[in-house]
Amino acid sequence: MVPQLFADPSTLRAREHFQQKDRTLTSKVMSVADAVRRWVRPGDYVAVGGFGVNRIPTAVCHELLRQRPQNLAIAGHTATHDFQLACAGNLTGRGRLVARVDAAYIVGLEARGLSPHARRVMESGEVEVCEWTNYHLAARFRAAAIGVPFIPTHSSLGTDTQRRGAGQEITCPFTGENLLALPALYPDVGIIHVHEADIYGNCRIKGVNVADNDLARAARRLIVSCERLIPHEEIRRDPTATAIPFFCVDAVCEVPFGSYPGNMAGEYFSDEEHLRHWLRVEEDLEAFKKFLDEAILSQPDFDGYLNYCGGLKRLRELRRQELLI
Amino acid sequence: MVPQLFADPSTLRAREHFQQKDRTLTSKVMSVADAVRRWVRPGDYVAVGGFGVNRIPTAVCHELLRQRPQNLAIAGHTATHDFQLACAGNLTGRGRLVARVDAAYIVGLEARGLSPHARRVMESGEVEVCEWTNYHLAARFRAAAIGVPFIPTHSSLGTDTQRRGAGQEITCPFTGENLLALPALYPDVGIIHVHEADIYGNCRIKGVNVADNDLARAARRLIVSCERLIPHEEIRRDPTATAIPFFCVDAVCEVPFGSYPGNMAGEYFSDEEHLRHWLRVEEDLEAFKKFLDEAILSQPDFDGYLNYCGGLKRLRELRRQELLI
Amino acid sequence: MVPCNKMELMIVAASRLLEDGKLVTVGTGAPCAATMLAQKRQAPNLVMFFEAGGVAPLLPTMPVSVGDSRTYYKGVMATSMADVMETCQRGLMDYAFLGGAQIDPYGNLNSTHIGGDHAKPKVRLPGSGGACDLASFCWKVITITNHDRRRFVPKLDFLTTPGYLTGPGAREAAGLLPGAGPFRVVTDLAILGYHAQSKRMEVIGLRPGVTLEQVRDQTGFELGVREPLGQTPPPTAEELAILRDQIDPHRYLIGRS
Amino acid sequence: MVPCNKMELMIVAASRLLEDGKLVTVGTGAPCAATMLAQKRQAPNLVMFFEAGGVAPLLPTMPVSVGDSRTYYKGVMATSMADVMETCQRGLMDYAFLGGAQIDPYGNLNSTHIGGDHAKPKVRLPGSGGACDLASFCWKVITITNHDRRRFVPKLDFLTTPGYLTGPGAREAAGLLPGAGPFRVVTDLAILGYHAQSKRMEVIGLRPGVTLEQVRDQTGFELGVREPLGQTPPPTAEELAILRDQIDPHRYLIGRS
Repeated sequence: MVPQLFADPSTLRAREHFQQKDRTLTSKVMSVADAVRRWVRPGDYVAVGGFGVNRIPTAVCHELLRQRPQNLAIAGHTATHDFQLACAGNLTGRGRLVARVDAAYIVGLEARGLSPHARRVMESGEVEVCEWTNYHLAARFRAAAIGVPFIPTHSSLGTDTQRRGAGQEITCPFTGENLLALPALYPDVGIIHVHEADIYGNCRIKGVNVADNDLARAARRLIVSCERLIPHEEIRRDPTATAIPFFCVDAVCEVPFGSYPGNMAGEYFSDEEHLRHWLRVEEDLEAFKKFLDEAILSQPDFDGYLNYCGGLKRLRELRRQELLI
Repeated sequence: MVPQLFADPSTLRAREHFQQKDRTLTSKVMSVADAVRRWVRPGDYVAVGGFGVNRIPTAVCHELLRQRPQNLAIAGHTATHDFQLACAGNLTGRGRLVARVDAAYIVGLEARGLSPHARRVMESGEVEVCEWTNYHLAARFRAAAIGVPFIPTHSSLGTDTQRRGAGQEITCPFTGENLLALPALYPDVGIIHVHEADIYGNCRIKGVNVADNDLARAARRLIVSCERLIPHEEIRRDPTATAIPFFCVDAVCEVPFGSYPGNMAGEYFSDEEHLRHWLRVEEDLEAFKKFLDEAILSQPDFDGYLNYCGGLKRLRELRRQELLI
Repeated sequence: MVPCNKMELMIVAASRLLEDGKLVTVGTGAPCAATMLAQKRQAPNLVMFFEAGGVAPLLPTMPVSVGDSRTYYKGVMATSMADVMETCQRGLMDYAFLGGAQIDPYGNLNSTHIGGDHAKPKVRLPGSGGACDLASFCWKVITITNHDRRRFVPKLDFLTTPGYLTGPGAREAAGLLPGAGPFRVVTDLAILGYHAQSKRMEVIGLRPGVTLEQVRDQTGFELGVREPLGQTPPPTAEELAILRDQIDPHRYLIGRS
Repeated sequence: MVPCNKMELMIVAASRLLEDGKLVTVGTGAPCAATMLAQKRQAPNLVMFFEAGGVAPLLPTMPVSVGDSRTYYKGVMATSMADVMETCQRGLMDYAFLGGAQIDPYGNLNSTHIGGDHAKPKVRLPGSGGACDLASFCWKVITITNHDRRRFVPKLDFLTTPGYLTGPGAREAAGLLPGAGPFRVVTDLAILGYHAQSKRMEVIGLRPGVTLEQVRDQTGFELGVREPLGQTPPPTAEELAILRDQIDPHRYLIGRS
C-alpha cells in the first residue's frame, strides 16, 4: 500500500480558504459543546496541541467523544492522553471517531506505558496509518503556517518511518544534498489549550510552546480553550506576549483546569493516579465503556468530569504539586 | 553576470562549524572593541539585526568602522542607518569595508529619504550586489536556523528581483507548484542589539523581533549588545521570555543606548534630527569624512559618540518621546 | 467642495477603498493615514499590519518607521517579520499599500535602480524591501503616487515588484499565486484600476476638475478607460477634519504636499 | 564494590559517557538521571534539553514527561519543539539518548510495531516520536536498555530510527548527515560501541562478573569485541550516593529494577 497524504498541502487551496475566513475583531466566546458542534465536521482532519498530557485541550477532546463526528483524521503528534481520548471513540459502540492517523507518537503515555485501548484500536486494522516523526509533524505545521507546500528536512532518510510516511525525496538545487520534503499540513480543525485568551482569541502560552504557534496558524479552523479569559486591554498592554493572534481563532472556550488530568505549567500538575487508572480500566473493554459512560459521556460538561475525579480538593492537591509546595 | 551566493548554504559545513562552537555556560562579557577584534575577520559575511533604525546595534557598527575589517559581505536586510554606517567604511579613505551586499533594502532611510553616501558607494560599482526581498532574507536566516539548505517561497517569481537574485526555481513534489528555493544564509557574524542579556548571552527582546531570533541561530558567530546586563537568575525566573539562548552567543557587550540614534522600544525614540543631519552631511564627501572623524572615529567608544550628540540631556528627551510623556 | 491639497486628496481616496473587517499591511505616511482614516469611518474593524511585526496598534502618532515602537503601541501582537509575511503568503492579507519610483501599464513597480545597469546604476534605490513579497502574496495591492510621466513609464528600468508582469496569465505562468496582485492606483489626478482581460491599467475615476487628457498627458503609456468614466467624489468636510485634527495634527504628512 | 541494581548500574555507566560543556537531549527516566549525575560530577556545564522545548532546567524532581513543567523549571529557555529539533539539525546537539523495543547490529531501532504488518500489527508501539529525528541529527546517540535476545535482534520488524542502516556508507547514501549517529549502547551486561569500519555493534566493556559468553547468549546477532576487552569499573560509592540521595530519593526509577 502506498502511503498517502491525509490532508491537502496546496498553498493555492489553503489561500482560497483563508481568504474567506472571518477576520473581524468579534467575540468568539462559546461553550465547548457549541464550538465542537459548529466547527468540527465528519471526516475532518483534526490536530490537537500540547505535548504528551501537557497543556492538552482535554475538555474539547471529551466533547469530540460526546458528539462523536465520524471518521476523523488525526495528527498523532506527541499524542498521549489526547490520543487515548480519540481512540475511546472507536470500538466503544458508537461508530468510528478515528479513521486515519498521521502517527508520530501514538498509543503510548511516555514512561507510564502503552494504552491498552489505543493499541486495541490501532491493532484492529480499522485505522489507516501514515508514519512520521514528531519533528516531521511540527515542520509540516510550520510549512502550512509559512504558506508553502513543503519544507525540507535531513531527518529520517533511509528508514521505514520514511518508507511508510508520505514525504518525497528531493535534491537541494544549491548543494545537491538529498532531502526529505515534508508536505504542508493544514488541519481542518486545530484544537489547543492556552493559559490566557481574550474574547477575540488573542492567546498567551506560558512555558514550552511545543508546535502550537505553528499549528494555530496552519489550522483552517481553530478552537481555543483557555484556563481563563483576560481583558482585551491586558493583551494590548503587552503585545510581545501574544503567541496566537485573534484572526487565527474561531472559538474561545473558557475551561478552568481544561487540561486535566494533564499538566498545565504554573497551574496544576498532571494527575498521575488518574492516568494510571485510565490505563488499568482500558484493559477490559466492557469496564472501559462503563468508565467512559460514567466519567465522560453521561456528564453534561467538563466540570462534571472534574467532580467525578475528585473535584476542587484533588485539583488543589495538583496545584500544590505543580507549585512544589 | 550570473548572480552568485555570497554565503555557503550547505548544512553539512554549517554543522561542522556548529559542532566545534563553544557551548559552555561561561561569561562572554567583553567590550565592543574586543568583540569586534575577536569575532570579525576580513572577508566575513556580516548580518545586522533590527529593522530600519529600530533596535540596531549602532555601537558595534561604529566599531566596525573604527577597526574596518576589509571586504565584508553584508546582509542588506531592512537596513537603513546600519547600512549607512557600513557604507561609511567605503570611499572614505581607509579601503573598502563593504565588498558584497545581499540587497533587500539598502541606501534608503524609509520616509526620511535616500542616503547620499550609501548611494555614492552603491553607484560606484565597487560593491557586488545580489537582489533579494526582506522576506527572502528573513526566510534565508530561517532556513539556516532550521538547518536545511533552502526554504521555498511563492514570492518574487517572474521579477527582475528574482533574476538578479540567486534563488533557484523548483517544482513542489506534492502539488507541482512552481516555487523559488531560497538558499540558507549562515552569516559568519551576526550582530544584534537586545534589551536584556545575562553574562552567558541568554537574551530578551521586547516588541517586534523582526528576524533576530532566526538570525541569532543562523549566525556562525554572534555578537550581542544589550541595553543592560541582567542576573542569570532573572533569566531562569521566566524561561518563556528568553528569545535567544546562550549557546548561540559569542560576545555580550553592555551598551546602554546602544541603538542610538535608533529607536529602542520602551527605552528611547529615534533621534530624527540627528538622522537628518547624517543625510545632510553625507552630501559632501569631505564634510562627511570630517563628521565621521569627529563623531565616531576619534571617539574612544560609543559613550563618546553619545556625548557628541547631546549626551544624557538629549537621551532623556528621546526617552520622553518614546514614553509619550 | 472643501479646499484640500493633493496629499489630502489621495489619502481620502485611498481610505475609501478599504472595507471593514479586513487586514491591511501598510507603510508609513499616506498608506498609514488612509488606513487610520478608514478605521475612523467605514472600517472600525480594519486591522493594520506593519511588515516588521506590528499588528493592530492603537497608533498614538504617525509612525516614522515601519518598525518603530509606535507600530505595535497597544497592539494585539508584536511578532516577527516572517510571521507577518507568512500570514500574507498563506492568504490572510486583504490589502497592501506599495509604492515605487516607476510603475508600468501592468502595475509592476521599480524601486531598485534608475538608469545605468544593475552593477553600476545611475541612481541606486532601496530595492524591494518587503514590496515584492507583499505584491506576490496579498489579494489587493494599492499604490498611492503622484501622477507624472517620470513615474508612469512604458517599461521599467528594473521590475522589482510584480504587478501583472507581461499581462494576462503571466503571473500564473511564473508561478505566482492566483487571485492576488494589483488593485488600484490612487494619484493626484485619478483613480486607476486594471482591465479585467488585458490587465492593463485604466482610468476609473477622475479627480474633480481633471480631464482625461490631462491624465494621459502625465502617463507614459496608453491608458484605457473604464466606462462610464465619472469623477471621484471630493473629500468631505468630515474626512478632512478627521485627517487634519486627529490623524496628522502636526501636518507632518499633509503639510508636505 | 558497593552493591547496586541493574538500573543503577546502567545510569552510572551512561553518566560517565557525558563530557562537560556539551549539549544533550534526554528523555525521562534513566537518560535524565544519567545526565543529572554527570552534571553533579564531571560535567557541571552539561546542558540538558527536552524535545518539547525545555532547555537547561534546574530539575526540582525527575520529570514524568518530556514536556512537563519540570523540564523547564528555572530553565534558561522554554521554547518550541521545532527550535530544539532544529538546534539538533544544524549540528549543535552532542548527545541524544534513545531507546526502542528492538535494536539491530547497526544500532537501528524499532519503536513502531512488533509482529503482524504495518496496517494490522501484532503490537502497535508509539512510533518514532522524536527518536528518528534525533538519531538523524545528533552527533552521538546513546541507548540504555536491558540486554536480552528479544531486544537485540538481527533484523528489526520496523526500522523506525536510523543507526548505521545497512552498514558502512549507508547513512551517507541515504542522505543522512555525516558524522552523526550511534555511539554507545549501555546495558545491564555490557557497554557496546560500533566497529569503526564495519559499523557493527561490538562489546567494549563487560560488567563486573559478566562474561562475554553471557552477553553473546543474550544477543540475537553476532557480536564482535573491541580489544583489549576489559571490565567496566563498577559504580563508586559516591556515584551511588548522589543517585540515591539527590537524584532519585523516592526511588521512582532506581526502585524499578
